[in-house]
Amino acid sequence: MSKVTTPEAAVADIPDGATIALGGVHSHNSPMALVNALIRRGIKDLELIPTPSAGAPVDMLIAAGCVRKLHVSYVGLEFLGLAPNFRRAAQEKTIEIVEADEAWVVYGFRAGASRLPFLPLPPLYEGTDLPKVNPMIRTTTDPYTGRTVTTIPALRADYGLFHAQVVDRKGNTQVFGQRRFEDVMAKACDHVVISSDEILDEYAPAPDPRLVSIPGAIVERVAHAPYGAHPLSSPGHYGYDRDQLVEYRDLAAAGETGKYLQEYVHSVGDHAGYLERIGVGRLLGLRQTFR
Amino acid sequence: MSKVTTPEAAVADIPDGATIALGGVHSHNSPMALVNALIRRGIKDLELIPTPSAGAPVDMLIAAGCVRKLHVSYVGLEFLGLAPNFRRAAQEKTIEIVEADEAWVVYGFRAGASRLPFLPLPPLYEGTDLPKVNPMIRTTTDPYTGRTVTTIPALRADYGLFHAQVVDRKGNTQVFGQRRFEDVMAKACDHVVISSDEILDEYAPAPDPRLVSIPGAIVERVAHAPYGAHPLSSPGHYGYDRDQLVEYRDLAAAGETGKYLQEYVHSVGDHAGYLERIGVGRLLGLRQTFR
Amino acid sequence: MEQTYTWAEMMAVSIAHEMSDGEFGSIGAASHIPAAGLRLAQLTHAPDLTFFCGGSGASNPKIRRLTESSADYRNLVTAEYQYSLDDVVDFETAIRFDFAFLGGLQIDKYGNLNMAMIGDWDKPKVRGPGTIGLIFTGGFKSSFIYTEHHTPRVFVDKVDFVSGAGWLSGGNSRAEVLRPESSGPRLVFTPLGVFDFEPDTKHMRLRKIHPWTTVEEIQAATGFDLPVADDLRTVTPPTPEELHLLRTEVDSDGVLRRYAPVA
Amino acid sequence: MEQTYTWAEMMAVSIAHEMSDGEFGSIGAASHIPAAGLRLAQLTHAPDLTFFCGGSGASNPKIRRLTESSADYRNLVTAEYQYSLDDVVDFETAIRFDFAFLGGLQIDKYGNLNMAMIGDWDKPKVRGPGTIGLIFTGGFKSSFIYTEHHTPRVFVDKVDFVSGAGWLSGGNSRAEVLRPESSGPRLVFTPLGVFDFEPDTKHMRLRKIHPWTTVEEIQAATGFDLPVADDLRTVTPPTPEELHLLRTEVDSDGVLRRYAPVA
Repeated sequence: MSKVTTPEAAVADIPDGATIALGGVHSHNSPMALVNALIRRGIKDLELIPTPSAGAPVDMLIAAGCVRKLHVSYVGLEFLGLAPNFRRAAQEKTIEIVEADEAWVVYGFRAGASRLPFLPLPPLYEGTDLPKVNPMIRTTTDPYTGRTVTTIPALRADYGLFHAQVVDRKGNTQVFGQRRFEDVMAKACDHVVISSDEILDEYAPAPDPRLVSIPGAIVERVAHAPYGAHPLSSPGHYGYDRDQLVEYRDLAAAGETGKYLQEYVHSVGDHAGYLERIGVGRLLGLRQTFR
Repeated sequence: MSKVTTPEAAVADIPDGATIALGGVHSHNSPMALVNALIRRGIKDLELIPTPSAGAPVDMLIAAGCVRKLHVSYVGLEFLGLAPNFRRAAQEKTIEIVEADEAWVVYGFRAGASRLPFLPLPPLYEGTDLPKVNPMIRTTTDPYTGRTVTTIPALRADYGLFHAQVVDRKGNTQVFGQRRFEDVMAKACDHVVISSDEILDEYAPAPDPRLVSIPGAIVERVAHAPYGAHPLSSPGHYGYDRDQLVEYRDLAAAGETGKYLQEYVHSVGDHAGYLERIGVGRLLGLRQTFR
Repeated sequence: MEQTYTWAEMMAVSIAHEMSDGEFGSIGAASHIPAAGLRLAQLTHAPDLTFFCGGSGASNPKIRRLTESSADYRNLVTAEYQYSLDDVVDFETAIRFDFAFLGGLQIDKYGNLNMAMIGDWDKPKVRGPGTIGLIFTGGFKSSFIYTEHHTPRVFVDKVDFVSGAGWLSGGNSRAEVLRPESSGPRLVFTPLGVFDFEPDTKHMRLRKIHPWTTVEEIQAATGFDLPVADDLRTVTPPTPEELHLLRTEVDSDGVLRRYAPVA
Repeated sequence: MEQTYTWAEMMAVSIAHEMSDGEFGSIGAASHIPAAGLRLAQLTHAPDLTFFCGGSGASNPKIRRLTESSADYRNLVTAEYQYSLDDVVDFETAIRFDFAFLGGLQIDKYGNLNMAMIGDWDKPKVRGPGTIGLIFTGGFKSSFIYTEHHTPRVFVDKVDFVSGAGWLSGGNSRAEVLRPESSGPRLVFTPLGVFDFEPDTKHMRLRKIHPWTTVEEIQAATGFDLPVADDLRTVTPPTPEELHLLRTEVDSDGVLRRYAPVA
C-alpha cells in the first residue's frame, strides 16, 4: 500500500483546532507546500508547536488567521530580523502565547515521544522569569533526595508536518540536513505527514538504513511536493529563495502580508500552481551543488 | 593533540571501585581488549552497568573477581545459553545485583546523559515484581494530574568503555552496527574510552558526518585495538569467533573459567600478545564481507 | 507421505499465518523462528507488516540468511531503517508497537512471564538472564509469547517472579494497574501448537495442534489444566510454496532445517 | 596608514584571541561573527577548540564560506560530526559545554539576557523572538555574550524579563539558585570592545577598546555606569596574517568585509 498523495490531500482532513508539530529550522526545511495548503483551506484555531527555531511559516500561519495558540521558543526571521506578524499578534494579544524555550520543546517532545507523564529538570529555569508567566512550569518532589525540582509537561501533537528530501512509498524518510529532531517530534504525534521533494522509485536500491531519519511504520501520509520547502531551503536539493523571503519580510513589516498570501497561496489552486507561479528559471536558480 | 594510545594505557588509571558503563550487544561489539586489560590488572569492586543486552565480557569480569555490583537487564550468552559465572555469582550472592531491565538502563542513561534528577514513567513496572526487589524504583507525584507515578533514578558512570570500527585522532567515533545507544551512554559518563579496530589517518578524507556516532569532544582516550572486539563481532569488520565463544561457555559451565583466562588473558602481556596467541589464520577467517 | 519439514519450520509457518498485514512489531534476542515467520508473512499475505529485529537495529531485514543472533549486524545492512534503542523504548513505552514476540524461563496460565529467577529472589534456585524488555508488556498494544520448550517447567501455574505482566491474575486484574490501551498477550506459539486466552477469564487455552501431537500430550507437557477452544483444529502442514519461500528467501542457509522433524 | 579591515573583522579577531585551545562550545542563530572568530582560533592557536554550529548540526564546519544562516546545511557537509538536538540539550543541561555564544534584545549590568519582550509580559511594547536556548546559561560551564549593537537600549540597567540568567543580581546571587559548576558569563564582545565581569560584584566592566573608539564613547553607548579594568588597553588591529586567513580560509565570500570600517 502506497502512502503517497498530494500536499492538498495530505492535509485535507486536519480539523480546525488541531495541535500541530511543525518541522523546519530557521530558513530551512519546513513543509511549505503543506502549510500553504492549510492556509488555502482557511483552517482555524490551530495550536502550533514548531521546532525550537521557527521562522516564516509560523509567521504566515499567524497572518492567515490559522493560529489560536503558539508555543514560542524562537519565532523570527533569523538574518532578516523579527517576525512581523508574530510580533504584532503577541503585542496585540490576538493569539495565546505559551512562553517557552528550547528545553520546553525538546524535552517536552522527548517526553511525549515515550508518553512519559512529565519531565523533571535540574536547576535551569531557576533565576529566570519563565516560570512566572508559564503556569505549566511546575515542581514536584525528587523521591531520591527529597528536594523540590522543576518540571515541564510532556508535549504531544495530533499531527506532525515535516519536510524531507527523499521518501519511499512506505514512508521511510530521508532528511539530509539538521538531524534527528523531526524523528523525536514524529514519535510524539498521533498522525505524521511528510512532504518530500522526491519519492523513491519502488525498484530503486534501498538507501543506507543509517541515513533514514523517520521510520515508515509511524508515517501515515507522504505528500509528493517537489520544491515543497520553497522559499525555504531543502538541504542538498536547493537553497532558500532569499529574494522571496525579503519580499515576504518587507510586506509583512508593512502590514501587507495579505498581498503575499494572495499572490502565492490564494490565487493558485494547489502546489503545482504555486510552482508555475514561481517559474522554472527561478526554481532552477536555487539548485545548490554541495553534498 | 592525539588521544590515541594502547588498550592497556587507556584503562591503566581506572581505580578499583569505579562505576563502568560497558558497550556491546550480545555477541557483538564489546571492547574486549579493554576488558582483558582490566582483568589482567586485577581490578576490583567495579560497579558495572552494561547495555541492556550483555554477554560474555560481563561473565568474564565476574569470573575474574572484578565485579562488586551489577545492574542486570539481560546477562546471557544469547544463542549459547545462560551466562555460567553470572548465574553462579547471583545464586551464591557473591555479587550485589540491581534487579533492572531495559527501561532502567535506557531511560536511566538517557536521564543521566542530561543530568536530569530522575525519570517518571507511565504504568509499566506496575503489576511486575521488580519494584519489590529494587528499592530504587520509587514514586512521586505528577504535578499535572496529582496522581502517583513510578520513578527510576538517572544513571551515570565514571568511565564508559566502548568499541568502534573507525575513530579519528580527535575521538570522532564510527560504530557501524547497532546504533546510537553508545552515544547516549557516553554522554552519561565522566570519562569516555573508545577501543577501535582502525584509527583514521590524519590526512584521510573525513567520513560523512552523519555516520559518526560519538563526537570527539566527549572522548578522552582512543585505544588502537585491531580485532579489539574478538571473540565478539565488530560490525562490518569481522564476525564473532563462534568456536572460542563455545570454548568459553563450556569451560565456564564446567567451573573452569580460570583456564580460559589463563590462556587468553593472564599468560599474554597485552592485546598484541593476545592477537599472536589467536593467530593470523584464525583472525583472517573471521573477516566478513557484508557491508 | 514422508514428512519433509522440521518442527521449527512448522512453527515459523504457524507464526506467519497469524500475522496481520499492516501491523508493526518487534522481536528480541535469539528469535530466529519468529524472525522467519514474520519474513515469510511479508513475502506472502502481509507485505506491509513491519518488524524491528532485536539488537541489530534493523527494521525489516531482507537478508535471506537467518542469523542465530538477531543482533547480527548483517540484518542491518539489508534493512529499511536503522532504529536506535531510543526508538525501541519510545515505541515500547508509548504503546506504538502492535505486538512483540516475548519468551520466558517460566510462562504461567495467565501469560505472565519470568526471565529473572526460579525460586525466591533472595535465594534463587536458578538465576535467569534478567527481565530485559519484559516490563514493556505494559507498553505494547498486545504481545505474542513464544518458546522452543513446551514443558511443565516452562508452563507453570504461577511464575515465581513477574518480569512481564501478562493478564496478571486473569479477568480484569490487568486493566486495574496498566493502561487500558495496552492489552495482554494474544497468542502463544510453542513447538506443539498455538494457544490463545479465554476472553473473560484470560486463561491460556489450546487453539491449534501441530500435526505430530495430541491434546493429551500437550496437556501432559503443561503445568496447569489447559482448556481447549471449541474450534480446535490441527494445523495444516506447510505447503510446498511456503517451504520453497522459506528455504530460498528467508533461511537459505537452512538454520531451521537442522531442527528435528517433530517436537 | 589606511584602515583595511571592518569592525566585524576586528570583532572576529577579538573573539579569536580570547578562545582557549581544547574548549568545547556552541553558537546560536545568525552568529557569523562568532563563527568566524572560532574558526580563526582553530586555524591559529587553538586547533583542538571544538564548536557546534547553531541549527546546522555541524560540529567544526570547515566550509570556508561564512553562511548568513548558521543553520545552513552546507556547514554540515564539511563537519566532523552531525549532532542532534538531543545532543545539544543533553550537553547544555549536563554542564558539558565550556561556553556558548549568546545574545539578547537586552543585556544588563550583571549579564542577564532578555530575548522575550521589552515592557511587561502582559503588555509588551516589543515582542522579541523568544528565549530559545537562554535558560541553558544555567547549564553551560560559562558563556560569552555577543551583540552587533552596542547602544543604551541594548545595555540596560536591568532587563525587563530574564530569559537567561547571567550573574542575576550580582555577588553570590547566582550560586544560590543555580548549580555551582555552572558559572555566569565570562566576557562580552561588542563592536566597541571586550568586557568582563568584576570578580566580586559580578558587574560588567570594560577591558579592551577597539581602535576606533574611546572609554567615553563606550560609556555613552551603555545604559549603566561602566567600571573600567585597571589593565584596560586598546586592541591591536588584525595582523596581515590574521586577515589573510580570515579572507581565504574562513570568509572567502567576504561577508565580514561588507560591514563598515568602524562601528
